[in-house]
Order: sequence, then structure tokens, then C-alpha cells
Amino acid sequence: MGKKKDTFFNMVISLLVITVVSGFLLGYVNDLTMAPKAKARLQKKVNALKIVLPKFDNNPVENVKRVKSEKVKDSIEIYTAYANKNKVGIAVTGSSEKGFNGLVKLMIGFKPNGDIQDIQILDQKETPGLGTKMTKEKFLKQFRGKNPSTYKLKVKKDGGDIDALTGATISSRAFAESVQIAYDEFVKTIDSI
Amino acid sequence: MSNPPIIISASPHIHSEESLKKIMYDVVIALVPAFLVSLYVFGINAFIVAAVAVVSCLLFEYLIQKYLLKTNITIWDGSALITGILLAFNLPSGLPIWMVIVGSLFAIGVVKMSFGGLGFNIFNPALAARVFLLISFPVQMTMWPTAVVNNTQLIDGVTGATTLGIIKEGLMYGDTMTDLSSKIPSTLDMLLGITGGSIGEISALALLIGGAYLLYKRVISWYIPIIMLATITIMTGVFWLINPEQYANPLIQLLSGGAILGAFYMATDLVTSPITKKGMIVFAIGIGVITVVIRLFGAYPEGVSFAILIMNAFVPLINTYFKPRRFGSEIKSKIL
Amino acid sequence: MEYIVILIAAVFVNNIVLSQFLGICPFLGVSNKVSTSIGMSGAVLFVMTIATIVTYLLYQYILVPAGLDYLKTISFILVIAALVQMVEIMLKKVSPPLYKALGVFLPLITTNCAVLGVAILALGLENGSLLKATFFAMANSLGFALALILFASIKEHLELANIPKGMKGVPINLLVAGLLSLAFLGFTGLV
Amino acid sequence: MVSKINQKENFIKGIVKENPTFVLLLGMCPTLGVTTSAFNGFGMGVATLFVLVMSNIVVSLVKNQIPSKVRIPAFIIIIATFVTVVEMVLEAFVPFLYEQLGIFIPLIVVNCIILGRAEAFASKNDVFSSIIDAFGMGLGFVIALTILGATRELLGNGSVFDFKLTSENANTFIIFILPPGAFIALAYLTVIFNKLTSKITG
Repeated sequence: MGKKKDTFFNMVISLLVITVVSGFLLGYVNDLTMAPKAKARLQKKVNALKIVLPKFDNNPVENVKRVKSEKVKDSIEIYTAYANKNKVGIAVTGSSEKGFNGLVKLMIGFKPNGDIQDIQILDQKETPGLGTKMTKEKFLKQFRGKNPSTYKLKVKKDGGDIDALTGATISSRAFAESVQIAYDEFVKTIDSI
Repeated sequence: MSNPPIIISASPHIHSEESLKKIMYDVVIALVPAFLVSLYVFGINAFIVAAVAVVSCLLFEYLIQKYLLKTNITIWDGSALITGILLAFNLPSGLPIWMVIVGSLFAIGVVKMSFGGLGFNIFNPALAARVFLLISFPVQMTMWPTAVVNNTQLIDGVTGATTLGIIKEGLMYGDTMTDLSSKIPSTLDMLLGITGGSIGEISALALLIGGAYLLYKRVISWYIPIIMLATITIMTGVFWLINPEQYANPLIQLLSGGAILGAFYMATDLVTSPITKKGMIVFAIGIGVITVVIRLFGAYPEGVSFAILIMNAFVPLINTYFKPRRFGSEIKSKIL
Repeated sequence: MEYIVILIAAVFVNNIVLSQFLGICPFLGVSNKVSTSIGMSGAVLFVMTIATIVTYLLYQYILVPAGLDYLKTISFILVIAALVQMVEIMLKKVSPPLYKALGVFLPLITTNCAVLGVAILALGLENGSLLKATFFAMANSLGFALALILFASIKEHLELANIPKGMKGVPINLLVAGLLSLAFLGFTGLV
Repeated sequence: MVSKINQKENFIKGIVKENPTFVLLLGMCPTLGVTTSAFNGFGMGVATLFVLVMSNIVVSLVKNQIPSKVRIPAFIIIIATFVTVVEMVLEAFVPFLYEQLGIFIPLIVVNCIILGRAEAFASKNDVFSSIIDAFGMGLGFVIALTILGATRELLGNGSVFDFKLTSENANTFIIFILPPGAFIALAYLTVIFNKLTSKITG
């Protein structure tokens, strides 16, 4: 079996054929995966919302409200959840750049009266084994059911009510700050929604 | 005792086993005052950590030489002893014993013996092990017994940050140096060693006495320690003059943390420092600058160990560019 | 200020080799001599910068408007491969000694993941612009150069060392890289 | 072309004698970059295995149609195509892994193992041998990455495949999930691997 000769024509044709075939193949796969990809991206948010909000029957993602704030780089997102047409909760994203390795981004679910329902971590790059412990139940549970109007969102060292993560005061502060930013935004918008 | 094979190495040029041993034991003598202070301040814990570090360093070196490398046992040349002492000097007195042992294993097994033993390691074993432990166990490695001012002895279990730690954290959250001045120990306390910190770094005075002994005995030359400390002083001095509320004054910077310990006992390590005068000067300035950059702008309050390790890595490069003058021909073959 | 941050991050804090693990192959393979590693760094600086400029423009002005951003990987690697060919031809003409020194390693730049990696990472820069992407590429190639040259000098030094048999070659190189990376952790939090 | 290759040997070589990670040192970037956990290492290994098998098949099928001067660009296009497929599929169906592996997914394209096998093996051998070769090499890579990932996860986090083996508050060596730990763990794993294989092969 002979190999194709190195003529210019052969070289161009073979590369062209390969490129065209690969282009079509990728286009096809792209079409196939387009919908699942979009769904996967949404799913992360929906999952987070399901965890931080009380049971709801609307689609909060559809009516997301984005607010610009000086305190955060990207906008704050506000999701409102309804059950039987009643407002049951509001989820607000909050973030802080003051983490040990920069950004800490959270989604915080509030009940209409301001109590924290639950918190999910959307993004963090803290030190493994230290700051990353913010994702653990032991740290998160101290926020549940608390109302930031009376519960001071500061670590105990700074005169607040939060038990900082061992060895990761900076991460804990960034976490607390994110929650505070989200709460401030919640207070501002609760009546307007 | 069988003669070891002739060693061809870049640095250091160890003249004989005897002179090497003498140097090593002079270093040990020089470390005694600082150790006595730490025994006084931290009590029995300091002794336990130091003993464990020394014994496990010697033991690991013995085991590796006997069973893994199957070479001559050289544990009594003093180098493993010094690694053990210096490692202990860089640890808090309350560190769990098993962590001390792990640190010794890293220092001897990974940083020293993996490279072929004394004379071949690139990085200072004790410092590399300290950084290894600091990054692995940041909580335990930064818990220091706090000085109780009127009763120079420390209370067990009461822990707090070092001077540099207090400053770093305070400044980060908007305090000024004036606000912090009541929280940090007085200059005299730092000089004497009535302060929180690693076992061997607390008393500047004791370390300086030992350093003077080493200079007097010509075990170390003054270039590295003095230039390194001068660099730290000048750099922090400039920042302090610009804004004394945001930057601690040079005296605090010199007396706190591991500046003096690092300058006299670890940056001067024969194996991991440059051979020529010019090389030493570049090396020392590098350590000073990196230390200050980390202390003032980095996440870690203290940067001496990192700075020395980073400059250790530069030593081969420094040695290439500042070659010792050779007698004879100076003809260089140029390849490119 | 923003640019200083990019520079410090790329060279010290998130060094492309020691902390991002890009360009490990040439790092472990090529850097036996300081002189070679300086040449290699130069070649990478050149290729990486031009590659990032071209791929940035390609992505922003052709792929994205045409909705073909999924062709990113394939088109980027082709651009890089073509660029390397061109650099090779140019070097052969302009500086034969350098060409000789880098010899077999130049084609390796094609499969140097640092080049493709930086080209892709440059797309994700905050408030990205062509200028910023270019600067980002240059800063990262400086980081690459620093790691490569340091490593080469250490390896030259180790040639005289009495490395235990089992550790010789790859393991000792990895260990040196690990200890270098350990030391560089001191820069954490600078930016 | 009649294959006279001992397929069993052809398969085994990738796992032991020519293990891409421990012996040939190929594909170091993802090896070090993603192995913070056993699962990530395994995922990366499988993604690479897929690309390796597919591109080996295609390359050995079209090898005679491609003029040798343009074979490298042709191989690169073939490989990049499958890498992009993997990228899209992971993003759509395993978004968690997609996020974890990040930039190292598109970088599979420059993994020297794949181009190396295409060039050294698939372009010279029949389809069947090429598949066996790819599976052997790919598995060698999967195994190496999983071992490295498991080691780092165990030392750094006290778990393997997210299965916690130590108590919640135990002190683990955080450094092993950080960059220096990757280099150090791989250094000593290579020593151990070489010791073991030299014992086996004599």
C-alpha cells in the first residue's frame, strides 16, 4: 500500500478534507450538547436556590433581578420565590474580595422576615483544609435561622457573633462580609418586590 | 575509619572532617544562649521539642544511610545535630511531638539525603521543613504561648499571635500602628525574649551574642548577616518614614520574627549560600528584600524562612555569575 | 497598577510552571543548561506573545461573532503550530547558532501547554483587552523564564552532586521543582 | 500490512514498561495539575484515554491518505476535534468534573502522549493494534493519575474518592493538595514505581 505523495495538491486536499470533516462533526456535537450545556449551567443555580430557599413553585431564575453595587465586582442577583402566589423567600448573592485568595461568593436565602434560611457557596478559592472548611456543616449551621438585624455578622474577634474557622479568620471575615452585603441588599429590596 | 571517596563539589569546599566538625560545634555553642532563654520562657516544652527534633534528625539520618543508601554513617559530623536544633528553633514550643518528627523526616529525608547528603542539598533542610510544616499545619504552627507581662513565665495553653502577626492582622483591618502599640511587646521585651514566637527566635539579644561568637571565631563572615539586616532596616525604614501609621518601625521589624535568627544562623549555612563576597552580598540583599516584601504585602506575617529558601534556589545561578577568581588562564570558550 | 498586579501574579504568586503546572515538559526536559534555557525562554516569550495576540483577535473578532467559539481549541492549536514553524524558519536564517542550540526543542513549543494555556487563559481576563492579553502573555513567559533558568542552574549544580541511585533523573528534578514551588508559596497574597 | 504484534505485550507495555507517567514522563501538566483528588485524576485519565483511543483509530485509518509532510498538522486537527468533543460532553453531562479540570481539558490536545502515540504507533500500525496500544497507554495514564490523585487526597485531605478515612478534625498534610505536594508526591511515587518494576522485570 503506497502512501499519498507529498504533492502540493495532495497536501492541501487532505488537510482540507480533515478540517471540513472535523468542522462538521464538531458543529453536530455542539448542536447536540447545546441544550444540556445550558441546562447544566442553570442547574447549578437552581440547585443552590432549592437548598437556600423554602419550598417554592415558581421559577425564580426567570425573574432574576440584578443590582449593581459598589461593594461587589459583578452585580448582586436577587431571586424571589413564591409558593401558592405567596412570597416565601428571597435568595441574594453576596461576595467579598477579601478572602485569603480573593473572591468568596455566596448565595444566601432569606425568609421574608429576614431570617437566614440557608447559605450555599458559589465560588471560593480559599486554602484547602482551612478556609475551604466554610463549606462544611459545622460552620454553616451557625447562620441558619439567624436574623442579621440582631445577629452580628462579624467574627467574635471583631466583636460579632460568628465563630471563625480555626486558622482561617480571614476567610471567615470574607464570608461574613458577603452575607452582610447580601443582607443589606435584601433589606433594600424586600419592600419593593 | 575508612576514608570517604574524594568528593568533587561546587560548594562548600570542606577542608577536612575535623575542621567541619569544629565549625559545626561552634555553631552549636553559639545557639546555647538563645536556647537558655527559651527554656526560661517556655519551660520544659521547649526542651522536649528540641530533644525530639535532634534525636529524630540523627535517627533518620542513621536509618537512611544504613538501610536506604548503604553508605558510611556520618551522623556525628554535627550537621544533623544542627539541623535538628535549628528546626526546633523554628517551631512553636507547643507543637505536637509527631509533627516535630514529621518535620525532621522532611528535613533529613527529603531536603538533605535525597540530594546525596551534606554538601549537596540546595535548600536549607531546617527551613524547608519549617515551611513544610507551616503550610501543612498552619493552625498548630502559629499558636504561640503568650507572654504574661508581670510574670515572665508563660501560662500553658494561653496562645496568641506573634508581634508580626498582631501587626499584620491589625493593619489589614484598619488599625493604625498607634492603635496597635499597646498590643505589641515593648522593645526591651523583644530584645530579651519575653514575647510569643518560635522557640529560638524570641530573644534578639541572646541570638546576637551567639552571632558575635560566630563572627569572632570566623565561622561565618559578616557579609550575609549584616547586609541582610541592613537591607531590612533600610527598606522598612523607608516605608515607615512614608507612613508611620501603616508600617511598623525598623526596630520592631528587626527584633521581631526570625530576622536575626535567620541572618546569623540560617542564611549563613555554608552549603546553601554563595561562595564569593559579591555573591554573598547579592544573596543577602535578596533575602532582605523578599523578607520585607512578604512581611509588608504578603499573606504571611513573617517572610524570613521563605526569603532564605527562595534565595537558596538562586545560589547556583549567583555562583555561576560571581565565580571565584581562578589562578591561571582566564580563557572562556564561548559556545553561542 | 492593574498591569503590575498581572506581572507580579504571573511571575511570583501564580508562577505558570511552579503553581499552574503549565509548560512542565520543557521545564523538566530542556532545562539542563542555563544557556539553553535562556534561549528556550526567549523562544517561548516570542511565540507565546504573538500566539496570544493572534488567538485573541481570532477569538474576539471571528469565532465569537460567527458563533463558532467551540472551535477555540482546534483553531488555537493550529495557529500556534503554524507560528512555531515560522519562528523555526526565521531562526534558521537569522541566528543559526541559536537555532542549533534550541534544535530539537523548538518544535516542542507546539506541544508546550504553556503557550496554548496562556492563550486560553488570556481570554478570561477581567476587563480584557488586546493590550492586557498581550501583557499577560509576556508576564507569563517571564514567569516561565524565571522558573526555567533557576531550575537549569540548579540542575547544572546537581550534576556534581552525589544523588542516590534511585533518586537520579526524574525524581530529583521533580523534588527540586517541588521545593522551589514550596519556597514560592511565600509570595501568597502579594496580589 | 500483517500484524505480527504480540497484542498482550502491546497492551501491557503502556501500563508497566512504558508507563506514560512514571517512565516516559509524558503529559506532566495534567498529571500534576488536576490530581488534587483521586476522582479528578481518574476523570482526567478517562478523558485522555478516550481521546487517545479515538485519535489512534482515526489516525491509523487515514494514515495512508495523508502526505507525510502535513501529517503532524493533520494529527493535531484530529486530536483537537476529539478533545473538543470531550470538552462539550463533559460540560453538558458532568459539569462538576468540567469545572474541576478547567483549563486542563482543552490542554489534552497538547498532551504529548496522544500526539506521541499517533506519530510513533498509529501512523505505522493497523487499527486493531492501534486500539490495543491506545488502551494500554491510556490505562497506564489512568492508573498513574488515579494513584497520584489518591495519594495526594489521602495525605492532604485524609480521604480517597471522597471517602473519609480520618476523623473530621484530624490534621492532614494540606501541602499535598497544594502545588508543591504534587511535585513531591510524584517524585517519590516514581521512585517506588521504578523500584517495583525493576523487581518484577528483574
